[in-house]
Amino acid sequence: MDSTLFSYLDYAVYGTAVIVMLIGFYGAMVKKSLLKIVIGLSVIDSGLNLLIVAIGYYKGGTAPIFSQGFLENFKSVSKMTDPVPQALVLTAIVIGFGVTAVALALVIRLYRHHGTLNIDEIKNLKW
Amino acid sequence: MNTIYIIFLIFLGGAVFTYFAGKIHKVLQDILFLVSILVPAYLFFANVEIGQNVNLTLGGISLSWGINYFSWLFSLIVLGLGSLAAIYAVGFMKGEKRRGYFYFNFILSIMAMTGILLSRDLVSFFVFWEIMTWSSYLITIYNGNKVQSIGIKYFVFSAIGAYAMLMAIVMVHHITGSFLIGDMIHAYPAMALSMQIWIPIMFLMAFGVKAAMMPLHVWAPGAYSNAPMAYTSVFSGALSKMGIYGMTLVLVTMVNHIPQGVWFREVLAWLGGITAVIGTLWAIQQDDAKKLLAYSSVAQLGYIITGIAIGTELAMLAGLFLAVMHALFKGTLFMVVGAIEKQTGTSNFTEVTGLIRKMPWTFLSALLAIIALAGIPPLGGFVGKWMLYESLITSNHYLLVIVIFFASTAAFLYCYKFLFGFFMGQEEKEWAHVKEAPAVMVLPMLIMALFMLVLGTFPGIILNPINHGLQALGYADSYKHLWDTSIILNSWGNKVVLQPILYSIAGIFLFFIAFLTWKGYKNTRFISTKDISSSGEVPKEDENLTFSVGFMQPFYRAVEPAMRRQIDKYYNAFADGLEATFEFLRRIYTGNGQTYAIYVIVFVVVMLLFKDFLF
Amino acid sequence: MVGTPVLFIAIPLMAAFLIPLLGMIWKELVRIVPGLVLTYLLILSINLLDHVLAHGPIVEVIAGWGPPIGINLVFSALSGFLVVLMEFLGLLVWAYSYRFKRNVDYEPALKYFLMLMMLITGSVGIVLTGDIFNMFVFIEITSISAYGLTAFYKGRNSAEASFKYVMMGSVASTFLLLAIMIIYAQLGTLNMADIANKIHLMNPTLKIVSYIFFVTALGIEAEIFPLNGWAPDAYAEAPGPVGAAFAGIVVKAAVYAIIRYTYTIFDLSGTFNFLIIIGMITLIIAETAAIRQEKLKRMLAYSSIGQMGLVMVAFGFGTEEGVFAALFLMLNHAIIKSLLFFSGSYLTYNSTDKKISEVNGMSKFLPITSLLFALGAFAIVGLPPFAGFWSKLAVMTAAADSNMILIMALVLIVSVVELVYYLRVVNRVYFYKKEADVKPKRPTVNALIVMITLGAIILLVGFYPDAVTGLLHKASAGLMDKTQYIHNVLSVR
Amino acid sequence: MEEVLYNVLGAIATFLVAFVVGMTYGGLNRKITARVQNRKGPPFYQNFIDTLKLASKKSAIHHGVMQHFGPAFLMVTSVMSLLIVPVLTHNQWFPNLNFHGDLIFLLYIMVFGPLGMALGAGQTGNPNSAIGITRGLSQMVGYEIPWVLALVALMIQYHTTSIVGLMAVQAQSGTWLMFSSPFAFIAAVMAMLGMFSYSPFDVVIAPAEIASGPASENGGKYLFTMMSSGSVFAFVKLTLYVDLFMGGADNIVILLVKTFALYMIPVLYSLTTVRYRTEQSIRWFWGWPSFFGLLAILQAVIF
Amino acid sequence: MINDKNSQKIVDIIQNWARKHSIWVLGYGTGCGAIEIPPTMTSRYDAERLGVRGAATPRQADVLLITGYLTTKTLKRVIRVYEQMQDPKYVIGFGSCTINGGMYYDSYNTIKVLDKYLPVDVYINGCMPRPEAVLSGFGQLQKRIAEGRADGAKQYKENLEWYRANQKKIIPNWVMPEYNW
Repeated sequence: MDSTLFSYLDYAVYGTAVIVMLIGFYGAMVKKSLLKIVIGLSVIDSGLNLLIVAIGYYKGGTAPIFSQGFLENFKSVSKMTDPVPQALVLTAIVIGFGVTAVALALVIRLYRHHGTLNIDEIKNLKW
Repeated sequence: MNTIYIIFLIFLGGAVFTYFAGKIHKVLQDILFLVSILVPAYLFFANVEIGQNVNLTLGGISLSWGINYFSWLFSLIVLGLGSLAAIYAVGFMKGEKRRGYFYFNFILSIMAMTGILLSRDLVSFFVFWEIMTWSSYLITIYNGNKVQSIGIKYFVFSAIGAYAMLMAIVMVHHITGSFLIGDMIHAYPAMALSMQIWIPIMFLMAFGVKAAMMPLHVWAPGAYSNAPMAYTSVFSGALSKMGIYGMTLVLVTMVNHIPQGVWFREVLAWLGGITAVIGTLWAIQQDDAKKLLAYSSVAQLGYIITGIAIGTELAMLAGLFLAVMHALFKGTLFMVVGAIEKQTGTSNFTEVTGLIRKMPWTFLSALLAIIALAGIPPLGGFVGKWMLYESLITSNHYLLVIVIFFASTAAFLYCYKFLFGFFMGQEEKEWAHVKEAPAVMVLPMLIMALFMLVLGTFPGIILNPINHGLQALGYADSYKHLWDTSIILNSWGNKVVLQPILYSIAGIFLFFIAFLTWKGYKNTRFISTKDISSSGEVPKEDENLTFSVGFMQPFYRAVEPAMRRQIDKYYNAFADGLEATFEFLRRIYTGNGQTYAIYVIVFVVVMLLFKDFLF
Repeated sequence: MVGTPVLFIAIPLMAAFLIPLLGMIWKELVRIVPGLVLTYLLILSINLLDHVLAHGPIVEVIAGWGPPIGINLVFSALSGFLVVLMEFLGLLVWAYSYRFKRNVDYEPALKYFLMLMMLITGSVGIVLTGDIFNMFVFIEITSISAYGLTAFYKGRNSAEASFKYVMMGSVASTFLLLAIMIIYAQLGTLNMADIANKIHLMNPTLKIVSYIFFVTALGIEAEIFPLNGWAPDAYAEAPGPVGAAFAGIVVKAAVYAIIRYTYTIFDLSGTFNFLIIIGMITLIIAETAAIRQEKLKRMLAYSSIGQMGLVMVAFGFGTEEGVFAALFLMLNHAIIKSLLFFSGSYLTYNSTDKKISEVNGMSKFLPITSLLFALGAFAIVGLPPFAGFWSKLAVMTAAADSNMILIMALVLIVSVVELVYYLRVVNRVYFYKKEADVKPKRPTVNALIVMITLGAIILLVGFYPDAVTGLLHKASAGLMDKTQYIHNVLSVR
Repeated sequence: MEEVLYNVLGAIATFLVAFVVGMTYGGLNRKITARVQNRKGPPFYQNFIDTLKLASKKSAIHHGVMQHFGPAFLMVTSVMSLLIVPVLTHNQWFPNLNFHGDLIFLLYIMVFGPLGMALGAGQTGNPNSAIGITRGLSQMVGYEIPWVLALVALMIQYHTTSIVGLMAVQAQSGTWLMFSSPFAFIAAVMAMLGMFSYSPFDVVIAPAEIASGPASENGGKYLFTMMSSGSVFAFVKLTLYVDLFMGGADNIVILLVKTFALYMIPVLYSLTTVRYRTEQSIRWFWGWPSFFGLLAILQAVIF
Repeated sequence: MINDKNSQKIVDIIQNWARKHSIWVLGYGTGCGAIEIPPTMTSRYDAERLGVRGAATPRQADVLLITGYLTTKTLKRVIRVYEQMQDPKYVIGFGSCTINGGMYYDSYNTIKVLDKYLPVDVYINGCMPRPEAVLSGFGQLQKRIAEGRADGAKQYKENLEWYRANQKKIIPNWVMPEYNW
């Protein structure tokens, strides 16, 4: 594979992540439905996770798994992709899941009380 | 332990114990209250030596407490008037609600004032200043929700002043690295010019608020008139003097050392004069005795400010003597109003009339206090007024002297209105049951009235301590030899010899009283005030012919154009505008969660746009 | 040394998850266990702080990987002080809400105390950790429990407030993660000390961007204007003690995080001025909004926001005095605002709207609560001789020493506004006639003890500030000394 | 002791002279007024007869102790100011207390009486008295302004606040102050119109409207005291003006001539004018008289 | 010395002389006769040259001048005013109405004979009496004063019961302070 092509691809991954995030932001900031907002927030998370994983990857890296003979072959260490972002993404996904769950629970509660999912009408608390 | 600590401990402990003693027994509460005011006062005068200092460190700040001749003079006012007012308060608060609350704050404010006088460093000065403010505020709102806005106005003005002072204090600390007043005074002449000007201005703002100086006086009438009268005598008599105390210190120890100081003094003197005029004009208009006295206090404080601002030795003597006199007579007058309010339930001239025979002792003290207030010889007020005029004239403030003279002449109108409104006029059936106030209330008034009488002829009793105080501030001692012979003298050599004047007045007065009484004694009879020559008509028993509504209307019609503009209105408009702005500002919080999220994005974007500017 | 910092995270987490199990044994244990845990942690933290003050910071390595690779916890004078404060407030909140309103029942009490434990754990973790991603995790723990606590009452308003919080919290976590990732991509490390050591190697633009993202993310928790839209709603709709916990624990942790980034990690030039600017804006907007509030808790919330703005301003001076003042302010704010929330919730106990007018005349029915509320109000506006005065004096002194005269003037003017609205409420409590349909509720004994304790502390600090100033000076010196921090952390193996 | 006795005797003598002169001037006023009105008028000693009659009233009523005090206060004012004002220069029979007080003191002792009288009138309970007093006090505030302006001008010009000092100035320079400080003199004289409260400034005692105002409940000995006091006080005021502006008087004839000449100013002015309302008179005093007072101060500052 | 009878006589002479030449008149001008008072006082007749002068209030007055009829309504006021005056005091009945009712002799509403209610020292006859008559009346009064015969007040005091009885006949609701000289 051509290296320049790969670097384009690299940018493409970053770009995709950013675009996904922007879509998420659009959903969260512009859409009036509570559900769409929650979905937007999740999409932001997904984009972000994609970005993080992309940061940790580099060309030709192997999976960062410790195996037998790891210490003897020092080269293999440098060929591994960075494990830390992956670990972080795992955590972030879990947290994002939790937050989404809470948000959805609240959406249910709000719908029960207000009878609507339009965020513009849920403005009891202001000023 | 040092006496100063003991004094503060008694004050503090006394305040707390008095507050809770009401749960046990009312008399115990009274006794505790008196003990916790009188014992520290006694200890102060008996055991605290002038010039002695105690130092302590609190929160990493070194504090210093002590007393010099100048603050000792003011402690006479605070603790003297405070003790008398405390005795009076016991009578006044009998049967009132929230006694513990009142006593607690009373003691605390006396403590705070004592503390201010003892403070030799700015932090404890400020601390005591604020304690004084809030304790007096709490007493101001004693009467419930109808005085809420008045109390808040008082507190807001005090806070603005106090915060200005706080700014000055920390700026001084920045420059000198110390909070001690002495260090500030030493460092002051070497400061930058802007500091030399701003620091006194900010201090004077704080003191000007407490001293009810125009244009910071608008809180005073309401606060003075709505606090319980037992406290107002301290409030107007002693607490306002703390402003005078601070003002004097700032003017003498700081401002006088720079060439621009003369402007400070001129401006202050004029502000004092205008305050006097405004206070007087409004006092004349009032139908409520408390309001009248409150405005009158503002006016009297104006004279004092003028005297202090002029700053010659005679003027300082005049200002400080007037301060003492004001404490005496205004203390007495507020007590009089309190006694009347206690006995009749109202303090309105249009309702109460003809109490002179019901409350003769109260009337006597009111009469003497009013004569002193009006500055008429032979009472003490005259000495102060005389010195003030002479100092103004000899220091070439010829227009200011007219302003002051106008104010004090117009003061006769409200002086008379006060006496007439309560004591003169027809005796009404409605007030037939009114009795003289209890002795515990009358006695403090009479004691103070006696002081005023004595000070009118022997002002040396107070002028000597004032002289000591002024020497402590670095004044020369050119008048000292006079006090023993009770002569007052101006710097052109003109004088008033007080003793022969007192004797002449007393002699003439007694002679003509004797003549009027003795001549045709058998055929002179007393008739009721209903038996007046009103075109043959006999007023009915329940009919009140006393002229009390619109009392000084002719004068008011003459000065009305000047009174249409009130500073108060401007302040109110400003406050309303502020609140409207705030109401508008808080609409940023729209209540829509999405909007808030957009704010976040906007915040980030703005930060990113301005990042080169910010970082 | 009787324990290690990791216990502050391990024990409460364990307790939090054990609570439901213990509740099966004896229902009362649900309420008792958190108290025991918090008491233990408080004692532990005090002991540790004592040790730290004598012997220098403790840096604990977790899971055997030393810095900069593994996660480490730093218990310095500053974080120790905050931990003690948080554990103490947590204990008070626990004691106060022992049988508070819905907590009388088993099910709500279980949720409540579980989430409270999580909240405290998260906040303590934020303060203790030396790793930025770990901090992110703790922030999320705190946030999620805070969402839950906000929505604790089943009314529609609490759900609304909570949802707003969730929205902003999600956005915050996004930015936080982005910032962490930028730093990691640039420097390849997540350890704070290590980052601080290498920060000069970073691309300057990305450094600024990551800082902005950090501040945005943390600013949402720290209630910086305009990121604080959730705060008044959440404070107003969460149970009263939770409001105290937010003001005293969560916000403090977030502010700690911000100042840690600002002082230790980043070496940007304009950060201090930036803090002053956002602090001032926050202060002014919040206090002006507070004066027009009709609901007591919203007013307290705005006041809280304003105080945090002032803390930001004080940190923005960038001097040791400034830090000292800010820490003092944080301490006072934690104590006093908690007292205000505690007493305020009893003043408006049975009301649904929490209108300010409903506290009218409460002093007749709740004398001690009213007195303590008044004490708190007087203290928070900085009237001597109460605690608030000393911090205000410290702030002013620090400002003067930094020649920030305009800032001083603005802060003081805003203080006057603050004064006005607190006095209005106090006047209502004492001098207005009670509204007919308001039913006062006497505070329970535990609540009363909690409030009196706080009142006593206010008086103690007011009359004897030396009780805390020594500690605060040490903490502020520790924050100022960046190289020592780096050295302490990185030298541990 | 002897000195005191001497002083007292001198004071009594001065008082008698002042009483006689004041009464006579009052009578002459009535006579002149009558002649101007084309009447014969009462004899010039009519005031003596009136006071004698009042003193010989057999019975009297009072409404309380202040009604005794009021006239006594008035007398204190008259006699005290008489003692302060130097009546004749270089005359051992009128030594007085004039070294014991100065102009400011005099200004204050001069309002002592009106206030005391106001109290006495107040206690009678007659609304007319109180109305009269409010008018009187208001009017006093009016005329005090030009009067004090004039006095302050004199004081700052000649650097003394004592009457004796001002007389010494005139003796030294040989010029009366009414010539060397003309504006002060004009202002002071205009203020004097108010002080005498003759028409147009007699709204205070308007007999038909408010039944002679403050005096409405006083008859017999009280009215006698008040009238005597008024006469003495008129003399004091005239003497003061003579001392301040016309160089004082060496003997009684010159004093009488000068005072009478001065006295004619308010008397004649009153004949040509009608009554002002209170606020009108106050505004009048704050108009031209005060302007002249300010001119006087300007003159004093410049020269 | 003062109690000495002769010196008392001298004092009386001086005092009466003073009283004679200083007559302060309180005109009770309800009747039509009041119109004659201004000419008496002003330039043409100038009563002031005799020492006659208006008084503002009864406290200061010497003479109560009742100009014309008194109605049952005004009588009470007149009595009140008279009793408020201070000794020595005199009453002048002015015009025919005060003597016998004059043209109102048959009115149900007027007082016919003033002497029954107040002690009149001098009557001035006429309907109306001209100012000359008024001056002559004052002259008569002065004469009586100088001779010490103007003692209406004394009679009133001595015969108070009789006067009161007459007065109370006219005035049904008698609410007045006691006359207790």
